[in-house]
Amino acid sequence: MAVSTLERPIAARPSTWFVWAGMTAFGVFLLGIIIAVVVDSFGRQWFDTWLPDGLTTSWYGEAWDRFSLGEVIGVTVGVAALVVVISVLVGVPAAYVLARRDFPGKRAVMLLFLLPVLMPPITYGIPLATVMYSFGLGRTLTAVVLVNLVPSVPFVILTMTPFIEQINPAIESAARMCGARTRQVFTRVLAPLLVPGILAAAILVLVRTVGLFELTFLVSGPGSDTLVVAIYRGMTSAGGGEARQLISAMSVIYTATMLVMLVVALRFVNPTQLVAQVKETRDD
Amino acid sequence: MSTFESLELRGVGRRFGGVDALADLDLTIKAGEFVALLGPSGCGKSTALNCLAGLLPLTHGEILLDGKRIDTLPPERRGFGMVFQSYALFPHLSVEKNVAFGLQMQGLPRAQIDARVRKAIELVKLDEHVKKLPGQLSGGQQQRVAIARAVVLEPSLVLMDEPLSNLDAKLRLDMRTEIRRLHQSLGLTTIYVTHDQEEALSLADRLVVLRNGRVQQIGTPDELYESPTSWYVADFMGYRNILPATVVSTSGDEAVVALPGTADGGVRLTGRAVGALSAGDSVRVAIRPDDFSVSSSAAEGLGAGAIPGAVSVVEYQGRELAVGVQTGDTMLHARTPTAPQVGGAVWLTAPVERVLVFPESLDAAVPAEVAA
Amino acid sequence: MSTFESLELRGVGRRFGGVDALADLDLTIKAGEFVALLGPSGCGKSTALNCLAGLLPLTHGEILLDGKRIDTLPPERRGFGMVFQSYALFPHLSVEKNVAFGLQMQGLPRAQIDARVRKAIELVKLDEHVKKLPGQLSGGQQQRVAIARAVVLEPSLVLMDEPLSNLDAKLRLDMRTEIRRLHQSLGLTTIYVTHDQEEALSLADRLVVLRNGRVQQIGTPDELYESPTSWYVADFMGYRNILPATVVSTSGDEAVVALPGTADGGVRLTGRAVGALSAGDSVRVAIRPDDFSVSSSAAEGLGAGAIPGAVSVVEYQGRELAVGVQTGDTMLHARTPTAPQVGGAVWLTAPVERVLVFPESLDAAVPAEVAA
Amino acid sequence: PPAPEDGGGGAGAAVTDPADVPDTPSEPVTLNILDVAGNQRLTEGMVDEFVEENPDVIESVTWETGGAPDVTGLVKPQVDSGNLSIDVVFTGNDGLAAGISEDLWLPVMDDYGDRVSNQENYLEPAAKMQELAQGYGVVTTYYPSGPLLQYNPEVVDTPPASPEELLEWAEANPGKFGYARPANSGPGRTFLMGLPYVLGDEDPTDPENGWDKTWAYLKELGQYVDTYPTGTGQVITNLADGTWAMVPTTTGWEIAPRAEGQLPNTLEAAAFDDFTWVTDAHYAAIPKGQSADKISAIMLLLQDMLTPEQNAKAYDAGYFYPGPAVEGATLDLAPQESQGVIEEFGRPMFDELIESQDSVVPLDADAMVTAFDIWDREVGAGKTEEEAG
Amino acid sequence: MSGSRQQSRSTASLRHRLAERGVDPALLMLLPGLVLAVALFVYPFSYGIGLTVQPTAEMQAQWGGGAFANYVAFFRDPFVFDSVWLTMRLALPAALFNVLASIPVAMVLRHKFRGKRLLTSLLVLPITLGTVLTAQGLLIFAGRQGWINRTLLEFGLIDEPLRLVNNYLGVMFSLVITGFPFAFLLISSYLSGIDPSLERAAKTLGAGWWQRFRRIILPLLAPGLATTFILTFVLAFSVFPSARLVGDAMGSTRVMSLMAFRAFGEQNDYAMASTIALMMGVVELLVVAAVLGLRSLLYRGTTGGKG
Ligand SMILES: Nc1ncnc2c1ncn2[C@@H]1O[C@H](COP(=O)(O)OP(=O)(O)OP(=O)(O)O)[C@@H](O)[C@H]1O
Ligand SMILES: Nc1ncnc2c1ncn2[C@@H]1O[C@H](COP(=O)(O)OP(=O)(O)OP(=O)(O)O)[C@@H](O)[C@H]1O
Ligand SMILES: [Mg+2]
Ligand SMILES: [Mg+2]
Repeated sequence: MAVSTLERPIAARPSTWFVWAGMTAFGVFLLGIIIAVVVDSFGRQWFDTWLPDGLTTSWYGEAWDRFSLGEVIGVTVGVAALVVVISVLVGVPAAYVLARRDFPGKRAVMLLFLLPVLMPPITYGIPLATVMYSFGLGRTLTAVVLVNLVPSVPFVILTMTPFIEQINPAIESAARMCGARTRQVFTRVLAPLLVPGILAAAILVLVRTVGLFELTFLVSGPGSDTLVVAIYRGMTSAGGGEARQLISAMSVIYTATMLVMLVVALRFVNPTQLVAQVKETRDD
Repeated sequence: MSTFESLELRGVGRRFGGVDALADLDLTIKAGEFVALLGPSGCGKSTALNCLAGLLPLTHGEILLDGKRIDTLPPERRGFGMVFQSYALFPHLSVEKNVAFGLQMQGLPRAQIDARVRKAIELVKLDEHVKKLPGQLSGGQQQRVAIARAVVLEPSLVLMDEPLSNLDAKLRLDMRTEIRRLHQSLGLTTIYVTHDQEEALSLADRLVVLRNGRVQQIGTPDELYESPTSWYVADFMGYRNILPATVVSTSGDEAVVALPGTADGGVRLTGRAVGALSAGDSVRVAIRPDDFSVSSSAAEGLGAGAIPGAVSVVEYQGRELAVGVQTGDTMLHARTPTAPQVGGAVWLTAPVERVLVFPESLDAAVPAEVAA
Repeated sequence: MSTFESLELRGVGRRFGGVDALADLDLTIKAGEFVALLGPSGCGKSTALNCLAGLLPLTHGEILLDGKRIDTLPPERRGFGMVFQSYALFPHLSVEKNVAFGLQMQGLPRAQIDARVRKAIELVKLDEHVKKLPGQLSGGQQQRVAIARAVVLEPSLVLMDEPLSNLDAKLRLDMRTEIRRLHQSLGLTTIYVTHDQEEALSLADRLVVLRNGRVQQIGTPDELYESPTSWYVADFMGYRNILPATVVSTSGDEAVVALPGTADGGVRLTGRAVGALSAGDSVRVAIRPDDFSVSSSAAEGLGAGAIPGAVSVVEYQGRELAVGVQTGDTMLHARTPTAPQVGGAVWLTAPVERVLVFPESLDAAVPAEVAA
Repeated sequence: PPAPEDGGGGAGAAVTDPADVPDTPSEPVTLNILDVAGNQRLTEGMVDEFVEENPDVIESVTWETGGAPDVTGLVKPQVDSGNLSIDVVFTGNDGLAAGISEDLWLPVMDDYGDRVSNQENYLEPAAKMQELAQGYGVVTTYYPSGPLLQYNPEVVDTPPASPEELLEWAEANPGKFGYARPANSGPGRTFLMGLPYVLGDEDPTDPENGWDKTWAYLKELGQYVDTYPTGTGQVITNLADGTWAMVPTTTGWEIAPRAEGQLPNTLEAAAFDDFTWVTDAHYAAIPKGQSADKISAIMLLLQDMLTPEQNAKAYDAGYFYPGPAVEGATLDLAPQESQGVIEEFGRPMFDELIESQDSVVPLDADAMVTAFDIWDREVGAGKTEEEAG
Repeated sequence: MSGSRQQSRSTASLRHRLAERGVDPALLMLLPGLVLAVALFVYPFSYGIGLTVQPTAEMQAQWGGGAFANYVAFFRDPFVFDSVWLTMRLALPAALFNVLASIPVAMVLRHKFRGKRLLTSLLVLPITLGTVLTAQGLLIFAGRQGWINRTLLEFGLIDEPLRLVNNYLGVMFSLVITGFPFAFLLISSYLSGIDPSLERAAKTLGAGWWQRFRRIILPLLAPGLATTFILTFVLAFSVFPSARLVGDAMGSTRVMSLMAFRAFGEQNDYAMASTIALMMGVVELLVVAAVLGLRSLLYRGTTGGKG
């Protein structure tokens, strides 16, 4: 059977080529950056040559010991997990109310949740850090978690609100008409329907928390540094200027951690649960 | 099955931000009745139903079940069943789990749940689909799951909110018959919301016509069909021709009216006056398309009672044809078994007892319109 | 207005991932015709329309306009107008700008655009709403904007994809008449997609019934209504009673069939055979509800031709009643002016020429069904 | 405030009278050491050996690391709440000064000076550094620092013998000389503090009023510097990959990166003909509110660290070359590994220069912040103003 | 409705009246979120504002202005104030570029084609990199001896290595690498929210691809573009690690966050740090308000997705 023009090929307009050229440049840059760091992290010495002279894995061991990465990764994972769990627990009910109710002052509340997302982290990070210190929380894990909640909770709220809005409220009404109490409506009906949205929001919060530098940096210290902050300190510490390869090795560890967390998180997105994605998305 | 003697709504109302979505609804429903709420979009039908179900708190009035107030109970404690417009099936649960949901909420033993679910699913003939998710069912099948989910609880009252509006024409007919059958065989008390008069007429024992949140008329299908109390209700009951006119004279319950704007300005019709009318009043004349006779010569038309016009549209409708007749500015709708020529002149006549003459104002019949 | 003599589709087909959404469509449309594509959901109606419009590339066949191939032209160069199911109005443009869009694309001078836009908007009676955005209009008004936007270009062909499916019952009736009027007064050639037989019958000069992407029957409304060539088409044309049966004997174009599963197993009906039948064949008998007569005594029933049953549903439908009669496993639909008792025994009869007997298999009449 | 928690063996109530502190702790203590100066590399061996030999004094130690700015943030809340989880802080001048201004430290020298009699052995410049501590800290390690120059002999034929020659060379080779922002870099700030002595400025201790020549010189030099990185690491990279051919450095920064392979061993070191060492040291300081047992243990530890045998471990890999703060802590006392590194990568010229050149203590903390601020404005930002027009 | 009727109806109970306003116990679910926002955002923020009017003695001595010495310093001290322009010089072009570049890419990637998933994942990859690795990678890859310069030198395209890092350009690269995927994802989702039948309608009305884009897609996308611009601008505006690591920290990339951190971490002047941080928020909100103002001039309704 002659499969003629099934899908027309992406038109070979000059503009299209332009886009592809740009994309290629971006890809080259991106891969170049990643590969350069990986190569560097395995290089024994790399001065002004194409490739390092000699390969070694010792930077990883050294980075691990020097910065007690075991502990740092533990802190990072722990902080991220705590932040994700708390933001979801706090954010989802709030998003629910914002999605479903109209009440006096709703716009003000929305604005309050929007501001931390819009503001540069430093703007509130510095006063926030100052407050943390004056409460004696400076450089504690508690402070790191609290500080990370500031952008994360609004983030969950802002992403979950439209998600909840698109779930037909009649489904909740139907559950009530079937005799379900508020708690049962939440646990038996809403929760399973919200799972994909919650997971998406949680993954994004996770990525943000692991990657969030500005805020964590202001309140963390030894024992509560997350991985990004530890790397940054390694790169800039006054005593220091650690070997470049050491930083590279840490960066690779960071990215690997991030990827592992993402993959682990994505594993929990059970594809069958996506069937429950309420609205049929017919493209017609 | 839990049951009751009567359900009484007293002055039930609901406002949204200063506007009445529903006002002063008084209605008593007896066990086993099938009541339809009818009205155009936005008239407050869903609001009424949601208030009854407890999904919307009332802002006025009270609801009594056998004399006990229930309007402060949350929906889950009223024991009513509901079928939603878009079905509102739980998309993550299979058909049988959807149906079992309410029974599980009541904490019944497993065996009993299974038995009742099986029975309900048989009732709506979905035995083959018990394991499917709602997304894998057709519209009509989803609709039936929704009904099974509501009736499996053997509720004292079933509420249905335009359950057929998402179905296509053929399926709608079938499901309509199905609902009527279920109602009759299970003896359920049902309140049914729709904007389709045909549906309401064919299903209900009693109809409630709403307009802007207020009741316009309550009555049996026959009463509404034959004796609407206002042109608004008439319009809704299939009187497709609603013509503004002026009363020329009245005698008994007959009124002679003059239609403006017709070709020679002086067409007069005689009809049955609904409500008190006197000469000079502005009125609306309501006539069904199938009550018009179409004739192609003035001689056949009965003198002053015939409306002259030109055929502008002819639609084939099986055994009969629908004809659009342009007369002055307005298009009149009529039905005829023989095809007239498009553009040809015709005369329309209707028997006096089938021509209804209503006062222009709707306020006489109903409370003042809400100034939104 | 650009116009043409004939539009010819030759073996037009479209596959999606190995499945034919449309196959072997041969159709010639003459200027000024109103053709309706009719069929259930998913039968390929929209696919056909999109192929014609150029929005979907064909996978087979060709489209000729006055003998010139146009199937390789992009949509913007075919000069057809289209009205979409969901209207697809530009939400950021006012009514007049929506209507003017196509003219602006043609680069016409401003004054001319304004004049034509005003005319088109008058035509659909939206003069008061020209400045509004689509979101501020009701469904019926949006619908009319969509039509104005399509016809203002005076296209040689107007394509309409279920333009009425989103409207409510009363509005649907009005808009249907409106479309018919526009078609007749502008002399447009129109191809109209719908799944509503009533709509198709009342609007079209010619109907094309599709099933699984293949044509089942093409003909005038009258032909389809009175002489469907398969039970599938009959089902779609309002023959609500489609009963499986077996041929007992044939004589001329009359066939005697036995219905299985009826109370005493031996009910026989005589009907008009459509296609060649011989004794022993499995067939489907098609009867319209309004062709049944309902009588409450066997004596009145004409012996072997009467189907006995019990009234299970009665629906009020204005002047008439719709009756559901349970006979064996199946429910038959009939209409009667007098109300029978629910549960009472009745006998249904139908005139021989109104009983259609079709071969069971649809393949005889049409190409083989696609194995999806 | 809550009662001080029982931080391992030997913790107890804060001491009010120094006389209450026993000579040896009543039971072995655990010590939490905060290192904000990269001192751990130098002294961890000393501490470990002490713990091994004196299990009855110190049971175990744990290390935390941080940067100098952490001192206030980390220690102040603990001191204020009386709830110490850090027992001793190893810090440079900056951290020590920050703690002094916040009143965080015990006046160790006044109260317990007699317990670290080994201070008598201090090298002379180390003794001067000890004076800077105003009695709130004990010098543990010392180095003369810089300013020195490091260069690539393939590009630089003859190293500059004076700032003027350096300027000429930089002018001739724009973009080939550079240094890091002093606020973020040891070599950078040593260069900054050393220049007033070399250039003969009016008051080398007053950056605001007495450094006219230095600021003028740095601005002029800045024309040929393409960028000021915010860390010594980037300076090393630039030198390593050939971007730059000459940078200011210190003894430690000259040796350690080559020893660790971060820089090719082909690089050479040089010094101006006439310059003054700006010395540097690390201190041990004890937060206020410390218990008697711990103070007693810490003093025993410090006394031991200042013996030549122990202090010689500070040679390390040349990171703080030479490192030891006391007389007699010669290289041959250092661990074998350390000796090997120094023999291969060390520079005999440094030892000569340490002998021949004078040394001075660095700026005090306030003057340093002022100097950084002026540098940021006058030198660091100077580039943009030029660029922007 | 007449007034008298309204009067006679006001017998409704409190419950009824609250119900009418939409107030019911479900609102309690908002509480934890509100508490957190107030305790961790509003309170520190107000505290920070309070700090800004408690300048250090030196500040007062140097700049005058009493309690507002910090503000006087902010506006009078060119070393500090210039950072506003330096930040803008980075953030505006970066955000603009990210948004503008995302449009064609999102348009092209709307179509189905082989390898689309791979490409999309490649675009999303930088999210996992983090700013620090990006900075490190840029330093190595785009440094004077990096592969880019080596390649260009090898092919004789340049004589001198290009200076791509430790300056304005380096920070720009890092802003694009981290910001572009973000902008792309957002714009893609806005684009997919535009009902495809609109474009088809435009086709049947005779509009070519450019006209469809200009007249239909672009106006409908505009609100989404504004939102995306704001969000990428916020990201770029608060650039901190890359400005320090791949930029020219005291020179051409002396952005406001660096200045704030310098006051906070290096000078221990919390009051001045808060002032700079606060002004940063003010400047940013000004830009956001300007963009929102522009956006409200454009059409704001549905994109036809849901009718
Ligand atoms: N949550 C709400 N907030 C504000 N107004 C509302 C709300 N719900 C309904 N309304 C208004 O109340 C009136 C009645 O709405 P309702 O949903 O009862 O109409 P309906 O008769 O069911 O219409 P439809 O046939 O379209 O479903 C409408 O004018 C509607 O706009
Ligand atoms: N883009 C597509 N990709 C794959 N299959 C498609 C696509 N579009 C349509 N189809 C399939 O082609 C068949 C015909 O679809 P089409 O949309 O033409 O039906 P329709 O008759 O218009 O139905 P409806 O009344 O529901 O609009 C269906 O089975 C549909 O699933
Ligand atoms: Mg409704
Ligand atoms: Mg379709």
